[in-house]
Amino acid sequence: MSNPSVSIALTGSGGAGVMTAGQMLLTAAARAGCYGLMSRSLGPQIRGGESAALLRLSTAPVDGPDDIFDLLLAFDWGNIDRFAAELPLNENSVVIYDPGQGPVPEVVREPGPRLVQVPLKEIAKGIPGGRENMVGLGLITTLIGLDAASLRQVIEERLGRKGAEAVDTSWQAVEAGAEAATVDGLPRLDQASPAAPGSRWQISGNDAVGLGALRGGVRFVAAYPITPATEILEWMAVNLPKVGGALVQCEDELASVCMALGGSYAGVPSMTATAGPGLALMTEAIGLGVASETPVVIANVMRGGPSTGIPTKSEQSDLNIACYGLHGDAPHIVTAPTSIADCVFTAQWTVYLAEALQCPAILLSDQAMGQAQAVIEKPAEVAFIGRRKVARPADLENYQRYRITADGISPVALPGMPGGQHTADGLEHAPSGTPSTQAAHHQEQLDKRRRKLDRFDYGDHWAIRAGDPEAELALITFGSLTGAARDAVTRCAEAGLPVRLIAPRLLLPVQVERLEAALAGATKLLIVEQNHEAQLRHLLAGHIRLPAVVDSLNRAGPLTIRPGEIVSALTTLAA
Amino acid sequence: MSNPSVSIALTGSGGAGVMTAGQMLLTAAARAGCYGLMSRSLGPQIRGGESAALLRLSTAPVDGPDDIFDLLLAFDWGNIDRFAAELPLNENSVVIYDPGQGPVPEVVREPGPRLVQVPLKEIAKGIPGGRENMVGLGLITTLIGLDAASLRQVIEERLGRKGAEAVDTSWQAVEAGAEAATVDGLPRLDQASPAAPGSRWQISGNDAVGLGALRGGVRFVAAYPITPATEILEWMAVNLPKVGGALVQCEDELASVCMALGGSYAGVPSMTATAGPGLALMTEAIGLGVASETPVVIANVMRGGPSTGIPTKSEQSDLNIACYGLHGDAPHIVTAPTSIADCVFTAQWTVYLAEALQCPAILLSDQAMGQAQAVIEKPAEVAFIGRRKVARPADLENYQRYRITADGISPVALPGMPGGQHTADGLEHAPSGTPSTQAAHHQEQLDKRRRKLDRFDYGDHWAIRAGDPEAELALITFGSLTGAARDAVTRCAEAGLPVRLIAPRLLLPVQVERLEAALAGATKLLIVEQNHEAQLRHLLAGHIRLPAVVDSLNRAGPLTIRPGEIVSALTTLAA
Amino acid sequence: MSAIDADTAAPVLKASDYKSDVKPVWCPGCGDFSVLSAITKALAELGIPPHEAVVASGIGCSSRIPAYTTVYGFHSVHGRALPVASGIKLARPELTVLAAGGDGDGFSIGGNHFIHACRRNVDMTYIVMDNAVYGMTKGQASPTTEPDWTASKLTPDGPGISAFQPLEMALSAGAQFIARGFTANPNTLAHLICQAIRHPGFSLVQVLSPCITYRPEQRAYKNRVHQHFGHPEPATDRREAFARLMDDDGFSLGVLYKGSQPVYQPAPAPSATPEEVAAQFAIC
Amino acid sequence: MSAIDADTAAPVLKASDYKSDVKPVWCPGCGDFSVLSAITKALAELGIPPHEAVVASGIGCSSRIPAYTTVYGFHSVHGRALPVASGIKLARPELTVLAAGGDGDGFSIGGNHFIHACRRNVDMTYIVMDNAVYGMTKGQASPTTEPDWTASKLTPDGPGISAFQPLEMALSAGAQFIARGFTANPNTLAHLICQAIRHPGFSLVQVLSPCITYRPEQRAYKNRVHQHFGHPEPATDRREAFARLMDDDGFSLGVLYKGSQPVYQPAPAPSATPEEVAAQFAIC
Ligand SMILES: Cc1ncc(C[n+]2csc(CCOP(=O)(O)OP(=O)(O)O)c2C)c(N)n1
Ligand SMILES: Cc1ncc(C[n+]2csc(CCOP(=O)(O)OP(=O)(O)O)c2C)c(N)n1
Ligand code: SF4
Ligand code: SF4
Ligand SMILES: [Mg+2]
Ligand SMILES: [Mg+2]
Repeated sequence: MSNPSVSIALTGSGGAGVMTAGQMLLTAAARAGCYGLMSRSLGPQIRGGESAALLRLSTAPVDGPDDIFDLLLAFDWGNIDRFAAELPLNENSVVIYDPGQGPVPEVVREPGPRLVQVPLKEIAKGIPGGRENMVGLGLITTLIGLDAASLRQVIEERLGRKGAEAVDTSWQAVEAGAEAATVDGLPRLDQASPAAPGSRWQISGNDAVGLGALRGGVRFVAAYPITPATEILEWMAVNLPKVGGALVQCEDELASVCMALGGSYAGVPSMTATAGPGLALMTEAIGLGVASETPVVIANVMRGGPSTGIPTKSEQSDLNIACYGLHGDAPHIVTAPTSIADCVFTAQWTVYLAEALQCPAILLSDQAMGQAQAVIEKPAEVAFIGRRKVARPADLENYQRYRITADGISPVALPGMPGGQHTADGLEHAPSGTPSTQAAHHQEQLDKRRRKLDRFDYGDHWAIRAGDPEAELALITFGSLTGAARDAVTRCAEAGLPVRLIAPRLLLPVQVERLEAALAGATKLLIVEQNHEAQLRHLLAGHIRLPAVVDSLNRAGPLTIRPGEIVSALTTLAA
Repeated sequence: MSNPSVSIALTGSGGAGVMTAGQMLLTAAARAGCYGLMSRSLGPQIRGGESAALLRLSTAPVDGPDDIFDLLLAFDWGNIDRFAAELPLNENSVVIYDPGQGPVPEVVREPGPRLVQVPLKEIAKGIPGGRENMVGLGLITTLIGLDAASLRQVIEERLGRKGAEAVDTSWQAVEAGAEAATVDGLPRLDQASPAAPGSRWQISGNDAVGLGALRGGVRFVAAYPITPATEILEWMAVNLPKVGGALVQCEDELASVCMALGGSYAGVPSMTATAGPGLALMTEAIGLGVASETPVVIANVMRGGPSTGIPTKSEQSDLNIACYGLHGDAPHIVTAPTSIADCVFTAQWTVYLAEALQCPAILLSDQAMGQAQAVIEKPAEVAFIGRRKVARPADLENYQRYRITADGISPVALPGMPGGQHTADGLEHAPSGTPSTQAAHHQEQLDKRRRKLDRFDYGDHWAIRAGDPEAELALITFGSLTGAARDAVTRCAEAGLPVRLIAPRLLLPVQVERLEAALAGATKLLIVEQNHEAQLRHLLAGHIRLPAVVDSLNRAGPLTIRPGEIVSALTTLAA
Repeated sequence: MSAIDADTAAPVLKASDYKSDVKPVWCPGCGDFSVLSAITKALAELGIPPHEAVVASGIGCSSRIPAYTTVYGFHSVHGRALPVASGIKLARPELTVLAAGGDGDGFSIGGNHFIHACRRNVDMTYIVMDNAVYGMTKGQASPTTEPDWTASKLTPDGPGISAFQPLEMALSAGAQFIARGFTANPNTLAHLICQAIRHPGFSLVQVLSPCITYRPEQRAYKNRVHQHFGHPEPATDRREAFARLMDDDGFSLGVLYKGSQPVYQPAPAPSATPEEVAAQFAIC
Repeated sequence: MSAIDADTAAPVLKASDYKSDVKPVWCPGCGDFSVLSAITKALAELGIPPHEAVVASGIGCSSRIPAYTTVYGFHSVHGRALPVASGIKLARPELTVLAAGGDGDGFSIGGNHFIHACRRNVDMTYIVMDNAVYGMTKGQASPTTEPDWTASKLTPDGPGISAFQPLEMALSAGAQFIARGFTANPNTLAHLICQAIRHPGFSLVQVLSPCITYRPEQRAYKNRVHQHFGHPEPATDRREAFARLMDDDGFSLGVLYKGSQPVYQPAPAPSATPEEVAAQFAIC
């Protein structure tokens, strides 16, 4: 059954406290047993400026946004034109605004929402020390039927250390807001029963990648900050030392990826995180990882491109560079988590693959996932075995670092192992590691480096699948759009249109047989992705047999692709 | 008619003077009215070490190597195992060797060539000051029937400044070699009549790229040396100043591409040249060129990859990074010359495209073309008009740098033009150039940057075509393999197998309609390329409808793909 | 630099002629506002017409500056302001070229270009708005950050490595005009920038430019700065300049050093057509 | 660095135990042969078992050195020897880590890592085989090349910019052990390398290592080198070190400077399991 949920946008500039209110609302909902998702839209100003907290709350898990916002609470209209397109409304939406902030702008009025005035600022002024965002919180929780006790609890936790008075003031503001909640007809959250303590998490995609990598064994991180990946690095800087690891801030991305390669060569699973511009700087050294067979994980959190592009907004346009951006014939691994929850799993799996295959692995997250917070089921602890194949004593006799093996994987000696000395090399080499310009050596090493990726058993993890696996209509997407695609498939099924959904977690090596098997019998295919050039479509078309009819639903950021659009595209394609 | 030619390999280590002899042979042949090609195979040693001069001489133009060497003249056998695979022989081949250098190695003996002993060293010793390479030259010119007067002329030019005695000594050595030329049955050059003075050129692919770029208007070059691209830069360093241009040696490739962007922004057509590792370092800034719409040309001379790979050997494995290596949605231009002669034209055309489209353009050459010398018809002087669309006075009123236009091209103001001030930006921007995070601005700029590439009329230059355009069997290749492909098509035609050959000069944007039209009616397609992953095949499959049956003939470097192999593959595919 | 010839009869230009109407993304109170003012004042004082000047920058809060001026600008990529600026100047020597950006942009990711630009000595002026932090990415340590600054989550125990010394590095690398300014007084800073622009060759102006958002304690810079590196006149001898730097507390303001190495500017005199050049390949 | 504890009863190691049987690609007579000898002698003298040492390098003639030793090696990409070496040392502090390469690798493309490695002060030794040329790519100017060296086609009028001063840069950037050696006497050089390895923190050894192919005139280095930077003992004070450098002709040999800044080595003490760490995300 499609997901009954309520979607709320809070907007305001500078001091309105929109983000705090959004965070508290999400946590309160979580406390009350709901699931939820909150992302942010920020203006270009470094501090202050317009901002929006975009929430979707539900009693069922939510992986992505809904089609429209049920409620827009505008503390003010600062620069709304710049991001109104990110806040779809329709005639069922309710817009609550402060009449003291001027008239409702045309872009908001245009889709025909119900407009409701609430003098938020004035109400707040009525309470000494009261803040308008707390008034707003009271208003919203009441309107959507969220348990007041959970909100109270969140306020106590947040403000407790400021003393009882601060809590009281806020609570008065909340109650004043609740009293102003006289609109009806808004969707309300079903009564949820609070989950068992610890059984659910509140986490961002970026933190989740950090945790997954840590679970996967990463103990050395080399870092250079970049939006929207910095939080992965910051989370690891704080948390890695707790498990005996270390993070080093580097002078640039050339250094960070090379330090990670050094750490990895020394035997410690290593990673870095970056975004498009940084990834571009890293490709030469990632190629070194391929040639020297040194594992390394690069988490790339995608943002608007090309060039510096739109650093704060989401897009899925680094697929090309991730898959094809290395010079020479350089097979490697590219993965993409399919939701915030899945960031934990996919990051852990990516570390496992890099280590097992002695190969660089690029994990493609994006801003929409990385900088959003979700309330999710606690991710299962998965135990991947089979790490890096370290040389055993027998291997160390006449040790050959790049020995030709059936599965393409050569046992690696780590510094400190007597007899395992070798030189890891980015020059083409004989099996011993000695540089060679010979055609035969080149051929056998190229074969081996491809073979190890092709022969590996990726199991069921290669993709998320949903819907009807026999449906004639197929849908392929990846990354943060998977949630919307899943919603769309559910809605289509309810409307009697069966669809099979395939969201590959493993983008490279392209899983030719698996994809073709998953598509077998499908006559039509829709490929959904958030970029301008339909990069996934060209990647797939370049490698696999696609159904006779293929259509694309692709759009660059920052506007995400919503379930309803996918439903429309599927319906049109089916007709 | 297929090309009647003679192929000669000269091998020897260190002081044998193999390269000098090869050069002189090529020039002598040119003087005598022949065409020719000479490439080199070098060992990994910096100086000395084994080397081979690989020649093909003919009275008709030659664009690529033949299947086998008719003659192998071995001054010695130093490290022959390392590169014997690059010297295909068969039972019709003649191997002339110096018996004083030890027995004929098994790898040379194995294909069953005729073995002929000539005591080169001893003969040379018989002439005071005589050198064995001159003996070898005399031997060869006599065997293949090359006019002695041409060789004499070359020797005089080369050694003239050392005095008459030096010339005489060499000439005695040549004559002694000629006397030893008692083998028969070798192919001989047809009697050629010397061409009109100045009507033919002897040029390397790298120099040809430099010249083409200079003809195209490049006047600023930022350089960082890398094998096998350095000669482009060295040629330009010496020759640019003559036409009022300048070359600057930079600290690294990040600097060189950015300096070129700076020079170009200032209004001077600019370029750099590099190879795979350097290209990898440049992709971030190339993306800046895309977003800021700053033209720049990057000549990338491909070598064995991945990573440092095999710097001295040829490969065509940078196609992926050239086409897909930028982050974000970053449409740009990728071209590839189809022969040494075509390097002049393609480089000039590439500058023209970059300037006309205000977009970075990557020219893909390779070591086999770049470091080889050819004797060619003097390339026609082509006049490309329509350079960079510079703002006129009307444009400068309320000037908008990134104005939305029908053809996607916006008039550009250059520093110094009053009223044209703007900030070129890699951040997404409004038409004015002011940074913007708005979806609508992003969409319209992305559309525009793609539109300008799609709407442009590339004319007939987009590809070289040969063979029978109606043939059911099609052949696609690119770059330095075009010569071999052309030979193969000629041979197939002689054997009654019609083939249509398409060698795209314009690889990106992929010419979807033109390629599909060129392939219309073809039922089978062979794609020939010198890399391990069949990069061209995947690029084409990702973008165009290919014939029902597609086969690949692809192999990584350093072994080139020879006409006979292509003929076999075509014949098999046709069956 | 024909544009600044005194005898050009150009209309009198005011600082405001160099300020665009694009609203800066900067936080209110950011030091970079003063740098913007100072640059516009300097250009006005030198009388350089806006269309004959170019500012190239990298990425960061400070690197946003070109769009806030009315001169030609190139907002390039992180760390590459100097090569871009060098390319502009080398291709069009008659333009007045400035490079501008932050301490992270210039000394971290751009450190290699910094030292080689100092050596290369192309005639341009590099203005580094040094706030000892990465402002744009929300407050991480930069090379000039103190080793014990613990306010960033990326280095919760402090970066732990000694701070980069921009002036010392510039001097070692071969820069020929080296100065330090501060944002408190845009007129003084403008004067420094004028001198830097006038000096032939590569000029560095390190500007202490507080980040009031991530380094609010830098408001106290105003109490720490002082005139001169121990002497009112710039050193013209490297030995002397090093000696003065050894006593520098990082808050001395003014010109440290003025050298006179030759400017790097290839000035080819065209003597041939491309076809004359091509004749070298002819077989005759 | 447990491996070099004097009281470890390890078998006595000879220099030859550190030389592999891979034949160098170097030209006969290249200075790098001596550097290879010196490194092997130094490791033997220090008694570091081959499997407990790592040499990381970039790309160039000199950067080929790891494969010619019997220790662990990483022949990485052009300019990145130092970050690779730093990663190795930071991840595995018990290893003895050397970085090695050429002047182009280290001071041109690798210049940024060089200055930041000097600052970061990770405990490793960087050996730069300085021949003032790009040997591997057949003879172009490097940062240390004289401005008037006209033998390269890439800079036919000479590079025209003043030469990079490795020791001065290292001192400004914060390096804690700075020395210059020469290839004439591998024993002397080995001794210098021993000191560098023993010194805690980042050590730079610039080795004048003639390229007899592209800079045959460097054979005359042997007539120009001399002992000491004006004083037999290393300076321990930066002011003094700068003063000595001002009198350096580029051919003074020995240790210029020894400092005592703390070594950078994060040493986390694990206190939690990943699942304990994960508990922070639980909603309770
Ligand atoms: C290649 C690359 N890496 C990282 C970033 C992210 N980034 C943007 S600005 C910046 C640092 C800016 O610091 P600084 O130069 O000191 O400027 P400030 O914001 O302090 O003025 C970073 C790391 C980027 N844009 N590009
Ligand atoms: C990214 C990149 N750019 C350029 C090159 C080409 N290259 C290889 S070695 C080298 C210079 C080597 O000079 P140096 O470090 O001084 O070493 P030497 O050969 O003199 O010992 C260059 C430019 C490369 N391999 N990679
Ligand atoms: S974050 Fe700091 S540097 Fe950036 S604009 Fe704000 S005050 Fe200025
Ligand atoms: S070219 Fe120079 S540096 Fe390279 S191996 Fe030969 S002598 Fe040594
Ligand atoms: Mg800063
Ligand atoms: Mg060198």
